[in-house]
This record gives sequence, C-alpha cells and structure tokens, in this order.
Amino acid sequence: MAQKTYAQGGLEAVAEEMRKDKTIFYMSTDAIPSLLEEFGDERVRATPIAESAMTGMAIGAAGSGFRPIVDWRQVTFSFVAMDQIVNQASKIHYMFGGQVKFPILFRAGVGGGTRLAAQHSQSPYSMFMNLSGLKIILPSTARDAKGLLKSAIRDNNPVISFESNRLMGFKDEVPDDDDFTIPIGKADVKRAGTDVTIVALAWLVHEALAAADILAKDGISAEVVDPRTLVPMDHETIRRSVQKTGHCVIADEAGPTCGASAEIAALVTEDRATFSALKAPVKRVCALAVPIPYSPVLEDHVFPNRERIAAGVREVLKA
Amino acid sequence: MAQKTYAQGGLEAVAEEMRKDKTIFYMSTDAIPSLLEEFGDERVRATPIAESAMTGMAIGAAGSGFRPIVDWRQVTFSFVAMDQIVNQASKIHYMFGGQVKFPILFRAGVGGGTRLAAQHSQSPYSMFMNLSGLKIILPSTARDAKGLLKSAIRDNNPVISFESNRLMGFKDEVPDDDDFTIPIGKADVKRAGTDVTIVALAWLVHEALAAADILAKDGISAEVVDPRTLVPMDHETIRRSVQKTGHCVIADEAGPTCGASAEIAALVTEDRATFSALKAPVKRVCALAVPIPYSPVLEDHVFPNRERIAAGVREVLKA
Amino acid sequence: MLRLMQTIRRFEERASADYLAGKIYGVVHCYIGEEAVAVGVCGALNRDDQIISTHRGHGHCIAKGADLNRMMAELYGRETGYCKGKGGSMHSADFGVGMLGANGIVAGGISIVTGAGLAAQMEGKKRVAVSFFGDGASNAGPFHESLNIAASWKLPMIYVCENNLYAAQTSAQATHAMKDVAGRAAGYGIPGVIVDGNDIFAVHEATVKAVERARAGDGPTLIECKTYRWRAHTERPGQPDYRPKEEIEAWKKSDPIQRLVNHLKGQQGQFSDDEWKKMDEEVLAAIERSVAFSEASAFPKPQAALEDIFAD
Amino acid sequence: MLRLMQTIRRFEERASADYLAGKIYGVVHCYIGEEAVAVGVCGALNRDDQIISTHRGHGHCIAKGADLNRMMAELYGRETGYCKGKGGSMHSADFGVGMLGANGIVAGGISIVTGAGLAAQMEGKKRVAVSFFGDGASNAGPFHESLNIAASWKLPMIYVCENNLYAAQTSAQATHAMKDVAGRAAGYGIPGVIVDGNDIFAVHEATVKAVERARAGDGPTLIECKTYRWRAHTERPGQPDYRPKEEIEAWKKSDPIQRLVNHLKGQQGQFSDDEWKKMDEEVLAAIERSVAFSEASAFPKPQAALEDIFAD
Ligand SMILES: Cc1ncc(C[n+]2csc(CCOP(=O)(O)OP(=O)(O)O)c2C)c(N)n1
Ligand SMILES: Cc1ncc(C[n+]2csc(CCOP(=O)(O)OP(=O)(O)O)c2C)c(N)n1
Ligand SMILES: [Mg+2]
Ligand SMILES: [Mg+2]
Repeated sequence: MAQKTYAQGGLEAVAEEMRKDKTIFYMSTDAIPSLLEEFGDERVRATPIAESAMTGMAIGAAGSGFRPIVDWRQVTFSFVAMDQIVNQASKIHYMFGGQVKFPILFRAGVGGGTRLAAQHSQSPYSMFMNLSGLKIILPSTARDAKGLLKSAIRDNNPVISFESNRLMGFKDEVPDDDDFTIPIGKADVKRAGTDVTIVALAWLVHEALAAADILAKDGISAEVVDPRTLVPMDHETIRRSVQKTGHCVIADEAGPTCGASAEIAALVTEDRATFSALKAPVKRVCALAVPIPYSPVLEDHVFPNRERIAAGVREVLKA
Repeated sequence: MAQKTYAQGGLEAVAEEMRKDKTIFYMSTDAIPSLLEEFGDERVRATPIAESAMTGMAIGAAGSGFRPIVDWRQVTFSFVAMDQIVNQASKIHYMFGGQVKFPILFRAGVGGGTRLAAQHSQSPYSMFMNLSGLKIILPSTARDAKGLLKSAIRDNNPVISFESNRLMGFKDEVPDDDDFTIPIGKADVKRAGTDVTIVALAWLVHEALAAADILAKDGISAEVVDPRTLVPMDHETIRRSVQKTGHCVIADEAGPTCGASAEIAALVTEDRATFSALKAPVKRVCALAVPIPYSPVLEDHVFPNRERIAAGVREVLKA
Repeated sequence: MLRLMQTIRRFEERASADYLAGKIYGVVHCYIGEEAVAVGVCGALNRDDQIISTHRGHGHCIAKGADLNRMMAELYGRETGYCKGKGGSMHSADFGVGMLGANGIVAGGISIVTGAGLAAQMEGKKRVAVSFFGDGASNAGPFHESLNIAASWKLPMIYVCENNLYAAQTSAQATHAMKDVAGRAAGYGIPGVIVDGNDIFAVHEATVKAVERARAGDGPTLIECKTYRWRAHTERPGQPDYRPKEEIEAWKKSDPIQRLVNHLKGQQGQFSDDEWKKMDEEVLAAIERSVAFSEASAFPKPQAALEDIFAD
Repeated sequence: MLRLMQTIRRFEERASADYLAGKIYGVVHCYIGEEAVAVGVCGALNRDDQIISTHRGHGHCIAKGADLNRMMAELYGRETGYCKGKGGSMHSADFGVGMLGANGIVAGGISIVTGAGLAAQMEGKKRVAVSFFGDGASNAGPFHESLNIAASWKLPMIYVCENNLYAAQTSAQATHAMKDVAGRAAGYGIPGVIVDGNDIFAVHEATVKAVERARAGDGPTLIECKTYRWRAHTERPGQPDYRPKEEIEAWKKSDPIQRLVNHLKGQQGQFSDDEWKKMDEEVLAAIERSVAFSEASAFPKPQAALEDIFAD
C-alpha cells in the first residue's frame, strides 16, 4: 500500500487491466503519456476531435470482441457524443435482445472549482442516470477510484466513470494488489454517526467529513455515506443509515434539479420504513441552479461546502 | 372556441405568432406542409439531417435578432444536438453576462405507446431540467399546448416544448383568441380533491383523471395537479395541494431515476410545512427503468397507466 | 443474387400488408426498388465481414444472410425474433452473420461499424466492415468524422451511400450543395465511386474492388449508389408523398430485379420464364413459412421487459 | 494592422504573466504567432459583419475591435468585464462589435455563426459572417454540417481554418487523412483556398475575395491559413509540449509581425525603427491602462451569480 493521488489511482487501474487483457484499448483526443509509452499507439490511440465517432467506434469495437476505454476527458465533451450514448450505448444490448455484450468504459471529468466557467465546470451525472442501460460510478478517493475502475473495466456493459476534477491531486492509501477491486453498487459509510446521515458525492464526501468534524464540536454525530456508484444505487445502505439517524442531508456539487440528490431524496422518502423514521424534511445542499460562473467570487458562491453542509444539518436537526 | 387536437393547438400557436412577428422562422428536417404553404420556404425551412447545425444556427440567428423555432421532431433526434443545447443554448446568455437575448423555441415529441422501440420512445425531460438556463414546458391538452407555446414563442429565452406523442390526436376546447396565452411556470389543478394529490405529467394527466374516477367509486377523492411547466416548476401549487391532502402520488411516463418525478418528490418532502402534512411516503408511478421494448406485450408492461396510478394511491392511503 | 433480391421484395410486400393488417407494429420502412445495392454489396463479402444498416434495414439483413423466420418473428413482436421482440423493424440485427443492426437514428450506425472496422484491423484478420447509409445521412456529422478517421487510420471500411434522392419528404437537391455525395471522398484522400445502384453487376464490381483495397490495408472507399425507393418513406397509411409521379414511374422502369431477370434471360438458354416463376414461388413459400413460424411463436412474457438491460 | 497585431501579442504576453501571477484564473490559450490571421481577416470586414471564435479567442476579439479594458477586466474576473466576470478567457465576446464569442468547445461555434450568416441573408443587409476554427475542429461533425448547409443555401459565410498543425498535443498529421483542410471544400462545391497565414497581405487578400463573393450572394468560401502557435497549448505551468524544438524555431523565423515590419521598412521611407518603437510603446501603454482599469474595477457581488440566467 502506498499513498497515491486520485488521478494515479485511476491510471493504475487502467494500466493493470491493460496488462492483463490485450483486448482493452484506449481512445482520447490526446493520448495519456504514461499509457502511450507502456502500451504503444495501437492500444493507446489519440483520435481526431470527434468524440461522437470515438464513442460510436467503441460500441462497434466492443460488439466485435474488444474492450474499449473511451476517455472523453471532460464530461463537457461527452455532449457532442450524446446521441451515441443515449440512443446507442445505453440501449444497444437491450434493443438487440442481448445478442452480444458491449463492455466499454467511458471516463469523464466532472466538477468545478477550476475557474473554467460554465462549459468546463459541469456535474451532469443525473442526465446519464435517467437512462437505463448504463452503469455509473463516481469515486471520492484514490482507493475507490482504483477499485471501482478495475471493476468497471471488467464489467461486460457500458460503464461511465465520472471523476472529480477537484480530487485529482487528493492522496490516500491505495492497495497495490492487482486483484483489488471494489464492487459496483456498494455504498461506503465513510464515517459512522448517530444523529444525521449526510449522503455526499465525490468532492463533497471530503467536505461532509470536514462538516462532521465541525458538528462534532457541538456534540452532533454525523454519519457520512458515500454511494460511490450512482447506477445501480445502493439504496439499502442509504436507507439503513437514515432509519438509524432519522435525519438526512444530501450534499452534491451538481445543481439540485432532477439531480442525483433528488433521486436520493426520493429513495429515502418513498420507502415506508425510512419515511417513518424520518424526523425532519430531507435537505439537499447542492450548487445553486445556475451555469457556473468564472470569477472566483461568483464561483465560490455557487458551490456547496463544509459550512453549508453543517448549516444544512443544523437546519434539519432543529425540530 | 372549438374542439381541436393537441397537434392542432400547437400548430395554431406557431402560425398565429408567425403572422404577427416576421422575425420568427421555423426549421426542421421535413417542413410542416400547412406552415410551408402559408409562410413559404424562406420562413419554413427544410434542413439537411443535421440537427446539431440546425440548433447551433438557431442560436446564432437568435443572437442576431431573429426568433427561430427548431423542431427536432422527436426528442430522440435532439441528442445529436446535445452539445449545442447543453454547452451553448442553456449557458450562452449567462456566460456572456447577458449581452444579448436568445429567444428560441425548441419542439420535441416525447413518450411511448407507439410501438417504435427504445430509440423512438423516450421521455428524457429531466435530462434537460438538470441544466440551468432552459425553460421547459410539457402540455397535456390542446388548450394548454396552444397557450403555453404562444408564451414560449414570445419568451426571450431558449424554451423547450416537449409534446406528448400519445396526445397528438386528443381533442379539447381551444380558444381562438389571438391573445390567449398560458403563463410559463403556472401549474393547473385539473381536478380538485381532498384525500390524495396526484401530480401527473402529459399523457399521465389523462390517466390520472381516469384513475380519479375509478377511485371516486371507492369514495376516494383525488386531486390531479398538472405542472404544465417543468422549468420553472410551480412548487407552490404542488405543495399547497399536498399540504391539503397529506398524500402524494407522482405519475410520469418517464423512468423514475432522477426524473421529474424525483424532483417533485424532493420538492414535496424537503419543504417543512409539506413534510409535516405528509401522512405517508410519496410514491412515484413511472415507467419501469428499462429502455422501451417494441412488442406490445412488453411495452404495455413497462408504462404506468390508470390502474397502476389507482393502485399507487391505494398503497399510500393504507396507513 | 436474383433470389435474394426477390426475397427482399416479397418479404417487404408481406411486411407491409401485415403492418396494415395490424400484425406488425410501429413503423415499416420499405427498401423495395433498392435491392440491388444490398445484394450487390453483400455478395462481395464473406460471412465474417460486418455490415451496419439504417432504419430501412430488411434488405441489408436478408442480403447478409439472416434467417427469415427470426426476422419476421421480430416484426411480429415474438420471443423467437432476433431481438426477442424488443427491437422490431428498426432494430433488425443478427450479429451472428455480421449484421450489426438496423438503426433508428439517421447516420447513427456509421461510426459504430467504423469501430468494427477498427476491430478488424487490430485483429489482423483481413475482415472488412461496410456502412450502409442514405443520402440524408451523408449530411450529418458522423459521416464526416467517421470517414476522416477511417481514412487517417486506413481502416478496412466501405461506405455505401444509398442515394435515393430523398430524405423522407425532403429532396436531396435542396439539402446537398453538390449533386453527388461521392465527391466528398476526395477531401479525405480516398476513392469516391458512383455506380448505377439498380445495376447489380455495377454495384458488385465496385464493391469487389473496394473490398480488395480494404483487405490489402489501403483503407476505405466511398461508393455512391444512385437508386430510388418505390414506396413512400414509411408504410404508415395516409402518409404524404410529394415526389413527382413521373419520377417514380421512370424509376420503376429501371427495376433492378427486372433488369437482372432480363439480363439472365438474354444469356442464351440460361433462364426461362418458368424458372423465374418457380424461383418466385419458392421465395413466396419461404416468406409464408416465416409468417407461419411467427404466428406459431409466443409473445414474450411481460416480465421479459426487465431482462437484457445488463449483460452478466 | 501592425498595431492590432502587436496589441494582440502584447495583450497575451501580459495575460500570460498575470495568469502565472494568479491575477487571471482558469486557463489562458495564447494566439501568439498567429496574429496575421485574425487581423488580416477582420481587416476585410465591416463593423456589422460578425465573427465567432474558439478557445483561443483574444486575437479575434481584439482584431474585431473589442475594447481592451473590458477584455482585460473579464480576464481579471471583474464586474466591468465584457461578461461581468461570468465568462473569463474562454468566453470573451462583444456582440456590439460583431464578435459572437470565444468558445470552450472545439467546433462549437461553427454552426452558431452560420446562423448569424443565415440571419444576414434573411435580413438582406449584405452582412457577412466569419467562423474561425482550428485544424482540430475541421475533423468534427459541425464543420461538415455547417459547410454543407452554408453551401446549399448560399449563405454569406467565410470559414477560416487556422491550421497551426496541432490540436493540443496531437499532430494534425495523425488525425487528418489529407495534409490540407481546404481540399474538403470541393465536396461542397465551394472555393477552398490555402494561404500563408503568417503573411497578412495574403490573408487579407483572400478574405477580401471571399467577402465579395459572399456579399454578392454566391455563398461561402473556405480559407485555410497555414500558421503556427509559438507557445504551449495553454499557459498552465508544467504543461508538456511535445512539438520538435526545431519546428518551433523555424516558425518563429516566420514571425508575422516581423514580416510586416520588414515589409513596411522596405517601402522606402515608410517606417523607421523609431516609429516602430513608438508604436510598440503606445501598445504597451494601452495594455497597461487595461490592467489598471481592471485592477480598479470591483469584483462582482456574490449574489450576481444569480443574475443573467434568463433574459426578461
Ligand atoms: C438524427 C435523425 N434525424 C431525423 C430522423 C427522422 N428520419 C428518419 S428517416 C429520415 C430520412 C432519411 O433519409 P436518408 O438518409 O436519405 O435514408 P432513406 O430514408 O432515403 O433511405 C429522417 C429524417 C432520424 N431518424 N434521425
Ligand atoms: C469537443 C471538444 N473536445 C475536446 C476539447 C479539448 N480541447 C481544447 S482545445 C483542443 C485542441 C484544439 O485544436 P485546434 O482546433 O487545432 O485549435 P488550436 O488549439 O490549435 O488553436 C482540444 C482537444 C474541447 N475543448 N472540445
Ligand atoms: Mg434517401
Ligand atoms: Mg490547431
């Protein structure tokens, strides 16, 4: 085990799996230098700026026995490929009656804080969650990134890995074990607590942990649940936590409207046992519902953070 | 006032507004015959099959003083234009600091029941709701279609009009008055009731009304609320209704995950007054979370209908 | 080849009739009049070569060797269909014979099959991959992106544009700056060939050349087949068709099937009226069997809607 | 024209320095080395003609006549900036001078400005619209869709490909089937012109011709300007740049500004070293003023983040 960055965790997962399985190849508009060096330009392909074609080609190659990885780099650029994602990748296994498998990993950076303004600061995972036929992961640590990406690469379906721009340099212990994986669909309780459940995504997991520290000083015990996988979502773990604490705050860097946060709120409140245990309204602590502005003053005002999470918790706890 | 179909309601709105305002023009891959005949091929343009370019061109023309209408026809085809929608249209007014206005109407058919299988049977409005910067309407009657579309065409922003494939032939009374409009952002209580609120969208409004009839026979009084506009959503009307009835069922032809139904569930349960009034979990009655299959047996199994709504109501009402 | 062409025609005549009779659902796009393209192209391919199709997919499916029973059963929405009743006409597919599917999105398949071409190249198996698409599709972004990549990477691809002069109701004249699509090939440095798409020999010959080029590692070819659809854009009743009557009639005179029949008859003693009649009867019998097979097949169980979302 | 080119260069030198100093945020893409393209093209346009830009947008903005103060203030994230601090470098825009914006999406602007061209045609005002884009963008779908529509509808458009041989780290050689982008014009039946993009006269002349054609109603022209960027893809510290050193050096010898200076000096008695020095000093002073203006401007109020989502 060694301290590695979130970015390294992801890269390691890719490299390890590529070493084992010759049918894996990688496409992106600029090749990643370390992968290019190790695997050569046949397996690590720099493509023209044509994410739509790249995505379609991955589908065709997957249906022909390969296991492509498509790195859209920023989720922003996935939108030029949206027809291939929505109308083809997410439906193709189903609409052809399961004739063949389409194992594809799509990677996309999400999130703001980079002062890159509206187009380059997006967290639209819920747009993909609304589809059926795509698995979706959203790791919050280097360890989770590595473990989930390895599972995603081994999965026989299209999987989207959303990776947080803010976390790229974050470090934590990452197992070296080549067979270390984290199953898709299992949430992780990142901190145990008794008074309130904070369901937090990606970067907000770290802010939620910091908020829990702040709240602990006031004697409030917060449990932090990280879903890690958005599809399928581990509602059992989330509901169990809320049944225990009776309070639920959801923290997400995306806007609230039809977000993953809305889905989690619905999952919590439409379950009879969880609803009965709820002592206060569920609360979403999300980005303001605006495109992300450039100027630091503006951008910092838009995003949730530890203080807003703590304030949200205090609000739901006050009877 | 005359009985008109939903499709006619929409067409009438377009034609009336085009008569008044010469800056309005219409683009789609096939021209609509009645519009083409009245306004000629300069204002009613058949484009190549290039929805991405068509959408981008609408943005440029809008920023240059015109008021384009882009008819994607089926929402399915909007996904090839998704970059222009997500990265440009929804953000352009904001990211340029409000320099100019971008009045554009986008039209798109949604919904299933047409035996057209997965690609041509989609209801992905929530994918667009998650963005900020687009107004979104979803009418359920010919009258609403006409009134909302007229407001949308007069609006100085990009507005998406999602129109239900299932409702195209439905008829109701449509005012002839050239100045009849329905404001964007106002929900409509389509039937008053006291025991349960059914928030229903588009075709499901009609199924919910039928369910209310069924339930009435058992002495259950259902209120049917039609949001009509998805962005901005009239949460006041929805919450007021739920505060009155204490029960909430949401009926939508889309899948549940991160759907408009999830947003409505969250809006209901995160409001303190509404949450306090809630006597049972909120329930979503939606399509199953699958791509839409072709065979009638399969397709009919996937979609919600009056019976499932009624069953959902009975479930939330049994304490 | 004649038999395959006639099979496509008879299959679609039946599909159209059964659609109007309410036994086939949704939408049916007929390929009648364009049969020489699918059959001429696929005749130059091996079983493990791959093709992708469009919304107008029955012809390609049959030409590539798919089973009529399973095709018809799919249209009938039965569990014995190729897609277990999940796909219908717009998603006919048989990956087993290298038919990667019809597609409801115009130009949606072009990049997918280009990925199959990339797979073929990486495998080094000398397989080729063929994209069928319409004149309408040639104006869409994926056409450009795919041809550029295939040309840059010298992928073993053949792009077959079925130029039937219309995209739904819209004339190609109004939406294409140039009359010919093939002229776009030069921009990618690849051959762009125009052939009479109703002449099966011309189509076949052009494809053989393109296949040789592809297998030799020299990269893609764009083949534009000038052809025409006889029927309206879809079989939906009451659907308008604004094409000039004379234009339709003129093209019907250039029926690709009749032209092949005439050719065969012209070759002394090769093909008699009786033989032709017999072949047609056999074809009709096969179609009949596919209908019987479909009607004898069960509809899927409702719960099957929840299967095949994810592969294991 | 020399003054404008030098203004672009000095503006970006300063923007780069201030970015490294933490006064400008996010990302800065420099246009240094390519100034002759923006200035040569925009010099052939009227104020009410419209242009659209790319992620590398400062040059186009300045060349079209935008105000340096408001441009710099935008980079500084101040409320006096063109976008009130909401856009930054990748969204520099001044609709008032017909500059429809930089754009963070490669090829994202091509169809938007084609819509401006359509508006010009419908208005009948003889305005033209110009799309700037890179070699990388020429491989993306919107390039194809837009050129085909503009050609079919004879829109008053000029498509200017700034071929600087690279898309970020990726060489155009590896991603373009053909060395020249201009060759694609033939497929749409429009002129495709190649010019030395570091020769302002060549750029200007080609544009004048294209503008005439557009204003006459004869439709679009594709102009490919061969040029080179001197700096890395972005100004982010530690960013790799794999381009050969010799290649960079060779192109620096063809500095478009120096070439124009030499030309002016060569014209007897037209331009002295002193005059050039004086001009540069004036340019530097204007940049200095724009920085002072920016520093004197307030940051927007946090709540301003909630404004400008919708127009009234
Ligand atoms: C992206 C997209 N836009 C629009 C449609 C609707 N549509 C279905 S078929 C068709 C015409 C296709 O024309 P062409 O490519 O020439 O094929 P043909 O029907 O002539 O065989 C259109 C516009 C679609 N399926 N996909
Ligand atoms: C659709 C899309 N894909 C990827 C990117 C990331 N990206 C930003 S600039 C760039 C290279 C652009 O190359 P080119 O068009 O030649 O312009 P240049 O930078 O050379 O001026 C890339 C790949 C993007 N912005 N948009
Ligand atoms: Mg056609
Ligand atoms: Mg470049």
